[in-house]
Amino acid sequence: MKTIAGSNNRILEINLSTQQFHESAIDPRDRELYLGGKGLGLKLLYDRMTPGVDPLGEHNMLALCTGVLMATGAPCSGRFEAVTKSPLTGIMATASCGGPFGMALKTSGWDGLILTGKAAAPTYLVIDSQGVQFKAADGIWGQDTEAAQEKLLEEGKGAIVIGQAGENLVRFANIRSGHRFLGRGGMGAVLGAKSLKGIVAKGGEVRIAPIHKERFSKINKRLGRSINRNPVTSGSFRYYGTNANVHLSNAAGILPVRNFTGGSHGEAHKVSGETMAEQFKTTWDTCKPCLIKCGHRGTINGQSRPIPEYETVGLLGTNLEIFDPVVISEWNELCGQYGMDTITLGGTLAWAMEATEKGLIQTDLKFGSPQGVSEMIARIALGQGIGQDLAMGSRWASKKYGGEDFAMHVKGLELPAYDPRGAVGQGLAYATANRGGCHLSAYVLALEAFFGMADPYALRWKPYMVKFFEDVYAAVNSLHICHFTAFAVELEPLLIKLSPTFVVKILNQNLSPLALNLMDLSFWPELWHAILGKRYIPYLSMLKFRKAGERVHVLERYMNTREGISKKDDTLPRRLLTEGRRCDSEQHTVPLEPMLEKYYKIRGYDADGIPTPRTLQKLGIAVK
Amino acid sequence: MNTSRYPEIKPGQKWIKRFYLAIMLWTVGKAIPVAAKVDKEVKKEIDKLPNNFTLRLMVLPERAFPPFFYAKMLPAFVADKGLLPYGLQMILHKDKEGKLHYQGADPRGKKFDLSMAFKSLEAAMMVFTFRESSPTGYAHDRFVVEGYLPNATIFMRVLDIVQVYLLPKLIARLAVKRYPSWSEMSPLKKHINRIIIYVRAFTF
Amino acid sequence: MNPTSTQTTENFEFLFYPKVVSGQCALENLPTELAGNDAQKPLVITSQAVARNGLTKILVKAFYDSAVVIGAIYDPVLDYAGISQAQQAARLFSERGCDAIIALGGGPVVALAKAVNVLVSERQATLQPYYNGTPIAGPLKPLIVVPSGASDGQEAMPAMTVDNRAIASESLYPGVFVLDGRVTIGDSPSCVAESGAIALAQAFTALTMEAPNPMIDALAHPSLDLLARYLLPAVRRPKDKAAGLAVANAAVLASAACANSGTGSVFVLGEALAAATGVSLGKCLGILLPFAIGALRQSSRPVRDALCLAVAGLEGFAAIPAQERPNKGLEMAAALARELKVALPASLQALRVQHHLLDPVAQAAAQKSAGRFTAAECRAILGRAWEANA
Amino acid sequence: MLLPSFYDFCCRVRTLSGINALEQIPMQLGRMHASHPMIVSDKGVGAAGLIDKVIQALGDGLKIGAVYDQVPVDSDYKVVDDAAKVYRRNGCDAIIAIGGGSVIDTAKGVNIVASLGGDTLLAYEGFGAVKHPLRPLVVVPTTAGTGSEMTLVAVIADPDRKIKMLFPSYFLLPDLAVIDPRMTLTLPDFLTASTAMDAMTHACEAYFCLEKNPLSDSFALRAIQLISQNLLNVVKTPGDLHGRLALANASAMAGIAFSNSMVGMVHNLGHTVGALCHVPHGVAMSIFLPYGLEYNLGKSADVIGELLFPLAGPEAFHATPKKERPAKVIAHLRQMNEALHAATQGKHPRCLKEITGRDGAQLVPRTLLPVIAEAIMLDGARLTNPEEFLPADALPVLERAWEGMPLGH
Repeated sequence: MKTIAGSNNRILEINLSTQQFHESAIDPRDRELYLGGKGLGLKLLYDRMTPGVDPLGEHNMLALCTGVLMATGAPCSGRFEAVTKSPLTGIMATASCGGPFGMALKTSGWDGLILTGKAAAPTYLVIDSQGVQFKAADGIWGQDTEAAQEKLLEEGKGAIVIGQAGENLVRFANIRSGHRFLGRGGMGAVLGAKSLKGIVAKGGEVRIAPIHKERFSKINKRLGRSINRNPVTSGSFRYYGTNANVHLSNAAGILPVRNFTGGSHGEAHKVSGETMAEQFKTTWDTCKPCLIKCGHRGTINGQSRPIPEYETVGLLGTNLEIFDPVVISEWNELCGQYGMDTITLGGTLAWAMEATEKGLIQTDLKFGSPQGVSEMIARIALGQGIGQDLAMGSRWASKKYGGEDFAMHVKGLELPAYDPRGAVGQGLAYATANRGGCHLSAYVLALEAFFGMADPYALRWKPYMVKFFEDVYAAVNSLHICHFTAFAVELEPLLIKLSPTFVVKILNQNLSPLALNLMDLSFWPELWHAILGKRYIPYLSMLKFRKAGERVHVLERYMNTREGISKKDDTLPRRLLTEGRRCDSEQHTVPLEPMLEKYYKIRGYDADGIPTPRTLQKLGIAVK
Repeated sequence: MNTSRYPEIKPGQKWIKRFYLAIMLWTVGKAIPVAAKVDKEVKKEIDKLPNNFTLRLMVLPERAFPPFFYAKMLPAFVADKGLLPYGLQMILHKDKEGKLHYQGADPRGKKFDLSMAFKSLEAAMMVFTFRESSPTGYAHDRFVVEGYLPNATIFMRVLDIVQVYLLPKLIARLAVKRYPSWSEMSPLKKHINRIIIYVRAFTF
Repeated sequence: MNPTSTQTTENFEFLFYPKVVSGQCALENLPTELAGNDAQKPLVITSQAVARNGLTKILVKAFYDSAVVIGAIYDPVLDYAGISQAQQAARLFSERGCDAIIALGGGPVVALAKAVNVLVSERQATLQPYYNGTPIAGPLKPLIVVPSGASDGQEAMPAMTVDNRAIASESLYPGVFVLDGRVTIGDSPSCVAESGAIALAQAFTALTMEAPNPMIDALAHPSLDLLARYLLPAVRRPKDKAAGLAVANAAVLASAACANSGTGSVFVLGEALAAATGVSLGKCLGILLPFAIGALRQSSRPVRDALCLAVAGLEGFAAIPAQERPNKGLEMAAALARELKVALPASLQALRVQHHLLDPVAQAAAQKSAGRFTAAECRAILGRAWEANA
Repeated sequence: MLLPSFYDFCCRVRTLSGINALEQIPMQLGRMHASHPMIVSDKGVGAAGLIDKVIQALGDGLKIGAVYDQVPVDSDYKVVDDAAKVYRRNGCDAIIAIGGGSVIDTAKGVNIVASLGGDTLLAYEGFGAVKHPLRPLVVVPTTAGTGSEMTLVAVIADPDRKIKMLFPSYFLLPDLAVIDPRMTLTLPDFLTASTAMDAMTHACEAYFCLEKNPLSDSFALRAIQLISQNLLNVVKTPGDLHGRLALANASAMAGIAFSNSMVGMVHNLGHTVGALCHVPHGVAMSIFLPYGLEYNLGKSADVIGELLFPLAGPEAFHATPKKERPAKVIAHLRQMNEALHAATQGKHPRCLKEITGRDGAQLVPRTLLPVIAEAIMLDGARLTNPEEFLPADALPVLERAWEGMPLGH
């Protein structure tokens, strides 16, 4: 089998309208500046797409990109990135997934592919090292994700598929690969609009080998060790999954309850990872390769089902005041079959429940009762009755029916299951996250609410912290490696490990840059350099790596501003700005304005939140 | 929502302005009866009013502050200045013989044939700091008239003349529509009357 | 103005309900106005922005030396009037035993105040019955509006937009407008320009409606006249009290005139655009107005001299030859609208409105206009506004 | 149109105007949840057959509760109480007033007692006594002049105390003013002339007196224009419905204007001669108006000059240099009076001495002028005149007005 050293730098460009494809190479300079994965995907679309196109029109493009680490055996590296213009938010959306498709694509000899155009009839693609075959999907069109995927996998090692939700253009339909999902931003609808049911990659045609083998394996081992040492990655997440956060959030008062009016709830323990682990006898079911193993399955009512993730539990559970793990996992399964994002769905359902309560719409949904929820999920996926409106997401629905002040979304993307009124830094992160209400853009709340490494209410250095993590995670998504390695990479190095928490906390409040620089991020850039056989200069290369992250983030921001995003959109749901939580006697709200102004300054945006030409030029982004 | 975030607000008092107005009202109140004696114009106007006639000039709202039973304890010389207890008032009474008396600021047990009330402290300030002449004030609805309107016009005419006496020309110009010319009031007479009015108003 | 023969052939109806109190220490009239409506304890509803500018303090000062107690100042309103805040305010109202409502601010604040008024006067928990078409019985509690610099043109209308849904009813007229230079100052040039644009659009609509109505003209005339004089200075210096007060006056009159004349094409189009893009109505109208006027000039629709008289003033109007007046009026109105460019983006493109939205917007507008104009016309206006060439 | 330092404006009267406006009353009343109105009017109106016209126009849309047509020329509170009793006895729920100033004022009074309870109007004397919405009040003016359908004050006499009681309250504004030319169709030419000039005076004084504001100006301008464009035609061809309607609209708009910006010395003099010599209001107005303008030239010449625009039309306005405009305005008005005098075969007097009662005797003997001059002090309109106005100033004005000579300076 052919072996490729480093990365094969081939991009497959597919036009569905003309059923033609051609190959293009990745410019080495882009590889330097944008690393791969998310960064590269954005750059490719930035070069090819004009602003203002209809996300569901044929001119919208969808890029699927793997990173340099893929298929090298680096820990938790089995992830690929999808980039497109989202039908839910109308701006750029990026999503990351740990399904087998990435590996298959890469081992078919492609670093990524770009979809454009619109197929005349339902189609699916088969990809191998030679290129693409366009096949009629009549047989599988209309089937749910599981069945469709089974069918496709007969022709390759990894596939992505959409379910009925995607076909019916549900604005938050997602794409499935294995048991993992390209969750957010409604990418399923984009495929649906292109009447593309799925893509299967043959895989196993080429082998990828790092250029500096021994250095690579050395770092690999070290990283592996620290992952196994870290209490989160080798403890709570490994045994209870992300669900382990339920307890932490509940304690910190940032667990969404009753459409973000609560903050914590007495029954929360019923749906925590710990409870589920022993109630459902969970086993592992993860991305490959992975060391953390946060994904779990369990036997629920006699049948084996995936255990819902924390976000799912938070938004389909506590946020609807439902504390029954069984129904939550049922709905989770349902969403998986239809191919819908559980976060957006949960947020939209919560809105629907409150809107019903306030007499804005008539449904039989009610907080705290599972009655009619699964029916509503079906109606949304299949676009029946009011389901059609809810299928557009809470922003659209609240525009039509009212209740915008309790539609919990940012830029149209519903908030995940952390209430920023207990961690104001996260509030800023939500407001400035490029794709909308997203916690993975900068996971500041871990420091604020979980590890006690920063005061949740101190404003002074929050903008800096948010910028720091935005840059880092943008870079991480471009490698591409799992976010959760961050726990190990950031917290295991000696300096930070030895310095007591309260010191870090004090530092973070008064001189955050110092505190954050205690975190030595060198693992990630070292892996990348080793694979591509580049010379690694301690610290400087790490700064370069962070710089690349900044570049990726600002590029995405710039692309969004071309779609009309500006300061007016960098805000939070009005509820978070005006109302206190029930659990909080001081009735904290998020003081966004001051943080935002400071953030723009250090980001190099102008007062309206648009990146200044100078900033772009400094980062080597060509102004268009 | 905890309602304590939105407290109830009891508006306070603008003491200095109250004090200023009290002094003004008191001065005018003392001056008018005297003017009625010395100036034939004023006398002529006053005569048009029916006998046994009580009128007042006041600032809304009419309310006891502090409440009456405290007010009773206050010495008369405070009460009469209209400083505290009964809001700001100036009460004039024309007795059976047609003589005019200043009756302080205590409205209790009196029945008013005519009362002119400024809508608010600021409205009164507009007029009594001569930013608005009394006709302009009337046109701008700064005060409301209760009773027979012609009497009110008479009283306002009287006010105009008295202002001319009390104030230096520079200010009086602002207070009246047309400053009396030679024909209407010779400067000599004016100054003499002015002195008399001042002396008698502030002595007894 | 036209010869009377055409002015009075058809029947007309006219109502300018609210009382207007404007000028020096107008705020101090509030206690009297309340007393005149037999109210002693108002609930003040206002927005965070207004509170931040310290206007609530000025309002409280105005109640000094009066018998009035302020039940509460409810100030978390942002840029949106929704039922949840209405319910909270209604709760305050009844807990404190208030008997009147003062809305300090414009747009959503007034809408919210109206909603609260309906909730407390009609003893309802939600507005659902009215969405379903139940008429508001009325009469409601006294509602006094103290406009700030920002207006959305609905203040003086017998309607409210709560949760993006319009409810219309005679009883939704505010009783009194109290305009005071201390309050009507604008936040920023753009905010003044936006409310100016809205007022401009409304006054223009009223003065160019087909069925002539001397009283509506008489109402819209001072509005446009004031705008022509004061709008630009107010935009240049938002803190200028005199100019701000004049623009606020114009806004109230325009809104009242619009309540009589009905919303015009440009207004419907602007609303549709704002709804689709999330850009504020003022910005949309500011951009659209010149092009809408341009479209009207090309169409053969007759335009009355009233427009010209209002924007040119007596002297100017008299100086223009009779037959040129209608056209000149449109010209000057368009010029006035174009002057707003100093504070507003020049084109929809500059505003980065996504091009693929224009068609749906045009359709939505045409549909809402109930056949008064076609999607094609709207699309043409939008197209020109997008590239900004008149 | 500059913004004054302070103004307030209110005319919350729904105005219905048109050739067949009357027919819409039932619908409008239904809107106000009223179905059972009482008609208040006076004998004259009844004699002219206007009441029947209205009732006929109402059709069977709604049932008339009662018809009270006993309102005298200057009505007092006894009449009001009496009418209120009728209202109650017949269980009415609204009032339709058909007539001129006195009828409308009475109707307002009746509405107070009928809506707020009690059995006499005296209970509600004084400022701010009426602070609650009243029952629907519909007003159908039958003289295109007084404009009292737009005023918020009810003036009602108290014969015992020999005073006029004022009831000012925004709740006294009628809910509906119906302007239908059929109501003024039968007006004889000289009355048409004087009432129209009354409206003209309202508008002019509203335009130059102290409380002028942009709104009142705008209404005044349009009123003046309508009158100057239509009056002569209507006097010459009384049957001209459109002209009648125009005048009626003008009178309403003048009413809106002057009820929000006070009137001045013209009304001051008018009221006084009216009270002392029973000179018809309109007549007095048309005579004193030029003098009022002339007298105030000193303080507000520019404003008066602007009146030329609506009076003589934009072209003439443009043709006249700014300085000469005020004189032109006054001349124009004088000449208008002349024209009316001619058109009414001298029934429309041009000066005080021409005013004669039914018996043909002079109503204003020259000897009375000094008394009148003194009496002007009793009227409130004095205060809102831009220029100070005292008996000493009034006498020359009166004498000139008696002779019919211009004032001159």
